[in-house]
Amino acid sequence: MFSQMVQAGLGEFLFVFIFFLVGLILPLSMVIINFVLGPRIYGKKRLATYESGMPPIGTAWMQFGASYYLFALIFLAFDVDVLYLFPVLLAYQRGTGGFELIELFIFLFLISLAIVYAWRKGAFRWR
Amino acid sequence: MEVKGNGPICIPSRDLSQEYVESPAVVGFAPVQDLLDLARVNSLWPLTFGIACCAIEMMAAGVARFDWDRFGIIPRGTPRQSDVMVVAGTIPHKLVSTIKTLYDQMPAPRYVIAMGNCAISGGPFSYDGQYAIVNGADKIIPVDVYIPGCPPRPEALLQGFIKIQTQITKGIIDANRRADKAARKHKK
Amino acid sequence: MLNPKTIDDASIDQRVYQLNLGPQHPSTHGVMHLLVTLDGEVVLKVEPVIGYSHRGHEKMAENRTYEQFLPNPARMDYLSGMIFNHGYCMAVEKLCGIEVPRRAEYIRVITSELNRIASHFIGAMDYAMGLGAITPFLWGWDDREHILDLLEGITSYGRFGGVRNDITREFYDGTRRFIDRLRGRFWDYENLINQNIIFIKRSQDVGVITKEVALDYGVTGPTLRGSGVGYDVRKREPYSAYPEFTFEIPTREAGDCLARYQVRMAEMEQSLNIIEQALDHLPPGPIRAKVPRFVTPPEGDCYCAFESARGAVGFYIVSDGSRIPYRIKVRAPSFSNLFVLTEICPGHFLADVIAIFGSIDVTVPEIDR
Amino acid sequence: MPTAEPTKPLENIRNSLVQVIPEAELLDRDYQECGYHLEVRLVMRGMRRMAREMKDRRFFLETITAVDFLEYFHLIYLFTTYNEASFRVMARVKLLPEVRPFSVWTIYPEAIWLEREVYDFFGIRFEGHPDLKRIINPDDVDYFPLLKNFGKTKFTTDIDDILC
Repeated sequence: MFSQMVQAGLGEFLFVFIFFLVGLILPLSMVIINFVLGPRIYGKKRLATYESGMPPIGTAWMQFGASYYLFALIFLAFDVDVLYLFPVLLAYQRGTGGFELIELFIFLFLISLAIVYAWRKGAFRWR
Repeated sequence: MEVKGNGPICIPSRDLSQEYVESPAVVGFAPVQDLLDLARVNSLWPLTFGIACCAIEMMAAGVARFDWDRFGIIPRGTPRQSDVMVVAGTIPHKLVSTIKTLYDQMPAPRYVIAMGNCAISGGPFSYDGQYAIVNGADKIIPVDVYIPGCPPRPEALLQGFIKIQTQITKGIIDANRRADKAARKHKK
Repeated sequence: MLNPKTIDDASIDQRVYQLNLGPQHPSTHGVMHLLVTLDGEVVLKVEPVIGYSHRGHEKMAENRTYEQFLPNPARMDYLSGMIFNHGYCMAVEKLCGIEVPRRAEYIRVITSELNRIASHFIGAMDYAMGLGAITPFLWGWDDREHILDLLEGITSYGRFGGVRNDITREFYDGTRRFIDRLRGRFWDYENLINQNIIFIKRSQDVGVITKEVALDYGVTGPTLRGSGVGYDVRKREPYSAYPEFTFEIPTREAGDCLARYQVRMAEMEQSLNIIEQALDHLPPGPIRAKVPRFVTPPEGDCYCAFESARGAVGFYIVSDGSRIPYRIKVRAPSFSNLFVLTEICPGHFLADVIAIFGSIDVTVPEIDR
Repeated sequence: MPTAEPTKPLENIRNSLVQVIPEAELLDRDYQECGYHLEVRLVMRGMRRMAREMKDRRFFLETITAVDFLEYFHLIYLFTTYNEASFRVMARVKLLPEVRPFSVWTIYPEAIWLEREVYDFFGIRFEGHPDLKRIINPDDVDYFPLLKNFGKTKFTTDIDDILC
């Protein structure tokens, strides 16, 4: 299966596949080792939600204020663009040049404009 | 007039109602478990649950001079991430359900230190007409180590943690230490 | 946004959520339970639930002699134990008319002021830690260790008619060194925390207690002096050896969390002055008056007020002429200071409630007695 | 111990109280010996008028407590001033066991908690209190701890002075 992939010129994707496998195996192995080696306690009381020692009042499934949603959106703005910074290492390999750095900062500046816009529209005022 | 007011609460601590099922590890070889015990011993995370005056001594044990970070002890806020529950102070009736809930919400393996006379036996506040407190933490949760004192000094609390460490590793550390000492004496 | 004033349990709709800042919470000092009603992040109602550290001190007083009740006051407010012990001894001496020698009064004032500084360290630095500043918390505890070394050196705990042990030479020199060292340290706290922009932003105009609200709720101590009323029992009803010392009562007008913090820090400097003056004019003489082994005060009652680190404490003792007190009522300042929370917290954010609660600086066993 | 002996303010307090609650009995007490300057013995009906008068004169309500004398209770209110050299006025109300005193929470909101504590320890129900329930003891208990015939006191067991 790998040989056909290599002939079809998809060798590059082998690394991505290994990356995916490592990402999958590591967490799973931790969970399994913990399950196998450590003692466990089951029980309704053990799994009750923790609220500083008191039984929680009401359910957590309720209507939330819109401000929480706006905060989540703004967090997303910077979280996703960190994802775009990874390929920068591969794409800009033309050697030592300040040019890539400036391009990076321009990209970050454009993203932060979203934050400024949200700030002006009062998303942080929380009322 | 007979003495109204209930006597000290005396729930025999052995038949604590087991609302939870405790299952030992699947792979139970001795060397593996001993190795794990050594790892557990050096990162005992206590639950920050100070009730009264002993809480101040517990905080003093955690700060600059006595600094229990040297033993890998990092106080945690939630019972989910803590191994040791230090019951530091008097246990009134209103707090009994809270202590039980917190103890139940701690993952295995979990240990309990009863710090101070109040947590051991009600201490200076227990007499036969007392209506307010439970005489000792072992009436409500199983306790591993008792630290006497009112309040015990921070060093006593550190010694309590060391005693729990020896208990966890079933004395392996001491055994090695005794073996070394014997070897040194033999060589002399 | 729902109006905090018109909220009641019936009209709680889907969006309002009740949260337990419960007995076991890192920010509550001890086992304090705040039942907070929230609309999103804004607090609508705070109801402190107390009783999680109730040990029945007042019931114990009814079956113990006056001497056997001596260890209890220090366990009511464990941060200023010496002050409570000093107050209880003063109340019984006032009831029995015992005259305390001047040297014992001076030693009591020195130990009380040292204990006040130690208590303010914990109160102020725990407030700072509530806002996330861990370093001052560690510094404050480090300085407090020095005070404890001094107090452990002489263990001059109060007895009726005087104190247990006399001042030793190394306590005298140790306190002098401690005073000079601490005066230098205030400059460090000033740089580290007092001008920290985050600390100021989080504390200014948060939890403002006006004079009217303070009068309604009987607030006393640094919490009251932060709102501009200079009421301090040491000045208003001078007791023990305080009339012979010159010190002033720091107050701030703003009444917010920052003002209360600044009052506590300023009070520490005043306590240092008192200790210095007391050490300068320490009179010779006996440290304890002739007192029978079992004190039997005459029939009658007496209220003795004194100033602890948290406010005006009062021991109301009713005696019926026997060795066992008929009734001892302790007026706890934290009890009234805590109830102000229900008045000033609505409308703030949840994080501010923790800041306000920290700035009021209560100890739980003193509230529950 | 010199204490500022406030003669003038004490006088006008006495005069105003005499007008507000004529039926009360005012006694001057020596501060040195008992810690308060003026004792007012009155009946429960006059309590709210006195509290309103004290509030106008900038006294703060230091504490409300009760003492159990088996046949009757003594309700004790302590008022102290914030401003000038403070002096203390104690209001003592004699209550028979089944009488329900009036709550003063409309004048001093702090009384909500103070009265709840007195109810919690003595079982004295205050009339007009917003939510009279236990404050310190667990809510489901039925005893009132500080009563003289509850628990271990002089009246229930013979207490040996030494061993206790």
